[in-house]
Amino acid sequence: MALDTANTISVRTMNMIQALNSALDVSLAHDPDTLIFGEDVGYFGGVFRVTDKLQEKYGLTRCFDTPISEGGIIATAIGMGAYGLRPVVEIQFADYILPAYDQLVSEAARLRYRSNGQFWAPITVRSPYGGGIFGGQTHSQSPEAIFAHITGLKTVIPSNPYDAKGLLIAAIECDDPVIFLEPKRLYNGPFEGRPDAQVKTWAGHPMAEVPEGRYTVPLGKAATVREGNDVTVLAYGTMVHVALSAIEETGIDAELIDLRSIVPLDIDAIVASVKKTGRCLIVHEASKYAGFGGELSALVQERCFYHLKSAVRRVGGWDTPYPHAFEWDYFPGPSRIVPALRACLED
Amino acid sequence: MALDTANTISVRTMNMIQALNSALDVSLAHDPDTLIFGEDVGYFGGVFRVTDKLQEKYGLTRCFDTPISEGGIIATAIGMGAYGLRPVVEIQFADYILPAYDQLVSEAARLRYRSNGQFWAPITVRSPYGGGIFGGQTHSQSPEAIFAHITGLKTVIPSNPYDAKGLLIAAIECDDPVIFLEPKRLYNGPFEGRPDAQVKTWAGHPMAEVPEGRYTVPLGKAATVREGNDVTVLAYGTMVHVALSAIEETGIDAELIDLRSIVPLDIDAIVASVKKTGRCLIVHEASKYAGFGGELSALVQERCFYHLKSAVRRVGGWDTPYPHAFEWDYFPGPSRIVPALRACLED
Amino acid sequence: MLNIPRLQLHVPEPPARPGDPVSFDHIDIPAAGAVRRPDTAAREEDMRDLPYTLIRVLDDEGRAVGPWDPKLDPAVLLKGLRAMLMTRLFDDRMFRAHRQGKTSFYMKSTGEEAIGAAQSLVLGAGDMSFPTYRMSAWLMARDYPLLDMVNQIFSNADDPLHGKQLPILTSARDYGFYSISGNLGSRFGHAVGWAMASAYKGDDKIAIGYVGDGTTAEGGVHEAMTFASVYRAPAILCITNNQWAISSYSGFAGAEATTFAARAIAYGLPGLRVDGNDFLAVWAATQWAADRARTNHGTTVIELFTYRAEGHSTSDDPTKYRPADEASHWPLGDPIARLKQHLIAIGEWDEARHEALVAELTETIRVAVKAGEAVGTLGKSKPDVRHMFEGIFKEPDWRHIEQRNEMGI
Amino acid sequence: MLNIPRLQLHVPEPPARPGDPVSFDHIDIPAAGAVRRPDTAAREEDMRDLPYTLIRVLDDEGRAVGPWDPKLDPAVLLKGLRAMLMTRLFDDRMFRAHRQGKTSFYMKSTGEEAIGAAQSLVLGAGDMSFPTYRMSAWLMARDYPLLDMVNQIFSNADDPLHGKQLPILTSARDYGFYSISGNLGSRFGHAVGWAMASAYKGDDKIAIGYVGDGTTAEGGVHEAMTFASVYRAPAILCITNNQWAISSYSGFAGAEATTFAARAIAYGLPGLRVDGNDFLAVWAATQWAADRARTNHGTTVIELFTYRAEGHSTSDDPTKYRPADEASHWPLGDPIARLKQHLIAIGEWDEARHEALVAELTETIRVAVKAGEAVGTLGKSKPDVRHMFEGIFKEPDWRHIEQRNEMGI
Ligand SMILES: Cc1ncc(C[n+]2csc(CCOP(=O)(O)OP(=O)(O)O)c2C)c(N)n1
Ligand SMILES: Cc1ncc(C[n+]2csc(CCOP(=O)(O)OP(=O)(O)O)c2C)c(N)n1
Ligand SMILES: [Mg+2]
Ligand SMILES: [Mg+2]
Repeated sequence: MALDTANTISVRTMNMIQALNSALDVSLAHDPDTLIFGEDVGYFGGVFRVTDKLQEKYGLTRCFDTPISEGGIIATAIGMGAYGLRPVVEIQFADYILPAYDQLVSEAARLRYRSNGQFWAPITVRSPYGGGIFGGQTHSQSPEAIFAHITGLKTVIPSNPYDAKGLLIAAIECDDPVIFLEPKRLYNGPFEGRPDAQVKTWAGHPMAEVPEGRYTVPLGKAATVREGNDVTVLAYGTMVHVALSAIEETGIDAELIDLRSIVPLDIDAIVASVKKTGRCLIVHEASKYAGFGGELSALVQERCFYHLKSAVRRVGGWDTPYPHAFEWDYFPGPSRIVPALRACLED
Repeated sequence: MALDTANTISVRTMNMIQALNSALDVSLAHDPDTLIFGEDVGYFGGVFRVTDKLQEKYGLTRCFDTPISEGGIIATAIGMGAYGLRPVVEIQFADYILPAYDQLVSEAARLRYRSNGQFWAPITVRSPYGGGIFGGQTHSQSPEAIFAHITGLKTVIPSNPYDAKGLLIAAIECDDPVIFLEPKRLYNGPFEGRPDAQVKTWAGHPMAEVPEGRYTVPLGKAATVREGNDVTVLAYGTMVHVALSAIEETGIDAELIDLRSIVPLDIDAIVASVKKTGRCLIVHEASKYAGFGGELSALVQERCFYHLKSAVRRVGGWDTPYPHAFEWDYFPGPSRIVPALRACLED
Repeated sequence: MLNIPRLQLHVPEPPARPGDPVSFDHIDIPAAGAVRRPDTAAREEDMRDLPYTLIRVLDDEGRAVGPWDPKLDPAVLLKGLRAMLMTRLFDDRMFRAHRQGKTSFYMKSTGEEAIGAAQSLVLGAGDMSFPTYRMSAWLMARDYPLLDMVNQIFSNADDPLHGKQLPILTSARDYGFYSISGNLGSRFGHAVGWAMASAYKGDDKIAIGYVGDGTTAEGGVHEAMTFASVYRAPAILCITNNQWAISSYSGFAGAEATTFAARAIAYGLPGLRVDGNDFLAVWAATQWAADRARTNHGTTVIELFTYRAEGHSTSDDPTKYRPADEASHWPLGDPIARLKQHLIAIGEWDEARHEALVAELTETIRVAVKAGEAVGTLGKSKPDVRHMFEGIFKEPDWRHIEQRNEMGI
Repeated sequence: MLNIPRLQLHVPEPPARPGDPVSFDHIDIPAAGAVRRPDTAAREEDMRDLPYTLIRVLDDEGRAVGPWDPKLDPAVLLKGLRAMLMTRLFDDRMFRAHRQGKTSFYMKSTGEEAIGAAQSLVLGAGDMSFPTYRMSAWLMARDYPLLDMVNQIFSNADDPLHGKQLPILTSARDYGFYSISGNLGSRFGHAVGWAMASAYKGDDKIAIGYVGDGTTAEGGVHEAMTFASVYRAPAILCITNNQWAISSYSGFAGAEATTFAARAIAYGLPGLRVDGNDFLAVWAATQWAADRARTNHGTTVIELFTYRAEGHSTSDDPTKYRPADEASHWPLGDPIARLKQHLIAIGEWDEARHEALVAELTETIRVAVKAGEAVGTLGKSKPDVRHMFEGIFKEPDWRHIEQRNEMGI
């Protein structure tokens, strides 16, 4: 990670919302061509308050509301990007990104290629995603797989305030289109997938110590959250915390890797770890079938076949729509991860 | 497959376009609540002529043109489905299905679930897909992975005229929303992935002998195209023919399975075959990364780990947009499948 | 650069933010009774003035005036009043239930009750509405069982949707109430498709669809209006302009530039602009459009001009982005108070009866809530978890069976 | 059932199908010069008549008449004529090249050349067009190198887009020509975003976007027009109504019900309806809209009424769905013939000079095609295959590097 030391002397405890807000603040201050728009992000500061006070600080044209039109938001951002601006847009919930899917896939992802480099779309699309907040079918989904498959899009998913800020600044400064999925269940605190446990805040968490100034966390570098020798656990977003908690429950000496971005993927880190441990468990919140875990499983198996001591396993959401009342039955919490971890070792 | 013997006495050689046309003809004749619409499908009979003469035969309201609005086409079909009709719509190219992605995912796929069975969308969405016709970026793509991941959608991909007709009738009669992807490169003849070879027609191909009347091929049953003992090859659509040709080139005793539908997936057929052969190669035309091959690889590995003698391999399109002039460099033809097959056996 | 002022990006701003004085003087409100009522078979090109005015029937004294007066039987008016009041009281009770942790989420339709109530009574049992989440009054007017509603809101074991959907995102086929989607842009499209199906079958059913002012910006809304125009669908497409979309004022949907009813003109459809807080005006305009649709004259677009008197949902605090007293200045008043005033003016109602009705409905609600609480509230009771795996497809596939087995259920 | 006729589904049908007699009598064509020209700062509400008429400058004798006459220098007219002719001749040559197997695909703009030619000359070097595949005249008017065009069409080693895109789906940033998308619905949105960026920066550049009549039905078109209205983007949004979308006549986009220019009214934008085969009318309307945009008065919508004189593309045979002689009946004529007639009428041109120009351009094209053929035609030559892995991201990631290695390149 590249720290801009002059600006980062002061470090503050931030939750993920504050860290993301700080990333946006830093980016607006740093580059007059960066601007923010989306539904309710202006005066109000966003339904999750991530853009709080930015309109007040930078003025009406640098952080503003939009029509309720996700396709229009992305199309406009692409046009601005082609002009030379660096738009950062918010889609209120990742479930609502789908009306803009054509713009993201056929336009943002392909503009540089099809124009042979004459035009490109340096846009960042932030969107709260994932479940755990009783949001029901359309405020809970995890659509990362449908972006990962699209050549030309980068997809980033932070799991803590420090990474969130550094990755968001890196995404904004990146000249490629980036889908930036924010695990909404982590906004206010780490979540271990145990809904009955006491709610935690970020206070006291080492990754909540966030420099005030500009720094980046590079896209495509995974983080080893916990070193271990017996099994590699691959996760991102909320599931990093859930997996960690499950690992601790079992006492297994697992190595936990937080992918941080699924495109670009830190394939070297994954392969090195699985070659060391010989076992691998993949965890994501999205429905399992044709989810990103399939790709991870295939890559691990293709590259580490002779090192594998047991089958690569996946734990994911069930293959159902996100069911409001059955949130904790659907959610792949520790009660599903623990037996999978054990099974990896028992084989 | 269920043959309606009374109607199927006469069998005719059909190419895939004729077989699909016949399926639509049979369905319109059979059920007054079935109707067809889409861009240019009415008077003109579709840009690939799949709906040829149906307007003339059944009248203006049973097969008609639409505004150029894929989202509108699907939304309208869902509303009609909720009323009790069985709309069969055409999206002119699968690349142009993306503007309707939200309607398919958030609406068609979820209507039955979220209304607890009060409403459902018995719609069939036909769309020519895949490359091999020098169609460039937006007339060549294979988007099946982004449908396979969506709980509530079925995705069917025929590889020959007989299946095309029987599967399409089954899809139309199915009470769930079905994405029906037609490998456009197979419309007029089987294609072995050798663009320099002489163009073949369907004439003489056993699967081009198609009954005139109504019959169905059930969704979710794979077909074993070639039995073999040394390696299982999983494919669908165009790649069934390409894989077969590659297998023949190598002389390897491979078992080739045509999946026919990827949701529902014939997991039993896959597992039985891989347990027998101990090796598996997955072939699809879509870009490899986070493609449906990842899911297949993961499933095979999870369910056959102790039977695997070598790594499950994948051959797919490169992780680039579909590049017009480099079609045959991008396309996963025999020259890429043959070494992968050999590698499966060499390990 | 040319020798002219530089370009500037215009970003809309509402007339008032928290702390600012409130005024609705910029809004032009014609007198009740002033707008002409064309024949239901009139040609669109002869009605292009209507999107720019406001159809009103009730005047300031509560009298029904002008050509749009539907001259309703007082019994119908009372039915409407009852449905509106029930909605208002139920909303308040459920909002409290949310604060008490009994439900995950709730949305009120305060100030907009005339719309669902009147339209539910105008349309027939075979017709279908494609509602928003602010249309409970439709169900109230059709005597949807309150307990079913409570059970869904509490997501308890008796939730009629078996826990699959959020509270308030109801589905009630037998009451002409299509499944509400969480995604905003789809309702018009489904309504138009449904209406086209009725025409295809040669039936006589029509569809009525709804979007909010904010939602008009979605592409799907335009696509649906295009289909409605091209195929002359027997539909009514309503834009409920309550002037806010969460924190964004209607200028972000285009209201600075023109009216929402004017959208109709783009498609050659008639567009009516109606006082949405006037039960009689809503009734009359809807009936006009329904007659037109049923006689093969196609789709009418209706802008229902109203004001969202409360927050967007239980997750929202509107004083953060608009003056706290804005609602009280809204010149078109409270639809319930206005219908009540009319009923009193025509001698069919009085304060005492009104109070008695409030008491009766409050008690009905209390009983239903009690019964729902007895089944259980959020987290304390839930539908059988096996329902999670049902209704994905008509029949489950192996994944659902395996996963159910894995859960041991 | 009610005692009224049953509902019927209306499905549009064009006035004539193959074999039917052709008539354009249903089309109302006002006389040249008849339409008023408002001030460029006029309010939208004072211009709601314009979408229903047709701005024309050239009369039947080739004279320029009325308030929209742009009074252009003959040199400019000649430049326009040259660009239009070049487009026509080049299209014919490339169509033949397709039949000869030298390219995979081609699309002509026959009959629509006035649009690209006039607008390219009205707008400045810093402005940006967001074109369709029928806008080659824009490039011709700006002297885009013919050989580059040929090389892309032949997908050969010198293809300026390195083989990544179809023929005709060009991209030419330096010529104010944005990358053409295969997906129809996106162009307006990108144009509006680009224009908003210019306003955001306080620059003086404007954007001009295009969709066809058929494409107006896409949701993205509506979303873009909404954004254009809300933020007053300095843009011109053109709807090229050539009456056909492949085999579907414009009734399937709503033309039975109203004009495409009337879409503007929905957003409170001015809408001009223009004779698209009249170089002077296209020029004048575009200049009006450009002046309006550059002076912070926001977006204008222009319907360019024309006729697609040939098939949709090389994959299409229009005699399958419309009368073979329909084009010859089109009452607004051929834009090239009309401008030529005007130039002759004002004494700036004659048949001999015209013939000489045709000969000159034909030779220029011949030379360019020859040069392109020398590089190679489809399948005989192609760009270095390593380009396949470039420009996906700014920098390749490990997948692209591995895959290139796997190919051994
Ligand atoms: C596609 C989509 N985008 C965004 C949202 C989030 N959202 C829910 S309600 C709402 C505001 C809707 O405003 P309006 O249409 O005016 O209806 P109102 O709430 O005023 O009745 C928004 C933005 C959503 N549900 N769906
Ligand atoms: C999203 C999308 N849907 C469908 C198509 C296929 N298609 C290509 S051109 C065309 C017709 C367009 O008609 P129009 O907008 O009138 O333009 P014109 O060809 O007449 O210039 C269609 C349907 C496409 N390219 N993109
Ligand atoms: Mg609203
Ligand atoms: Mg057209």
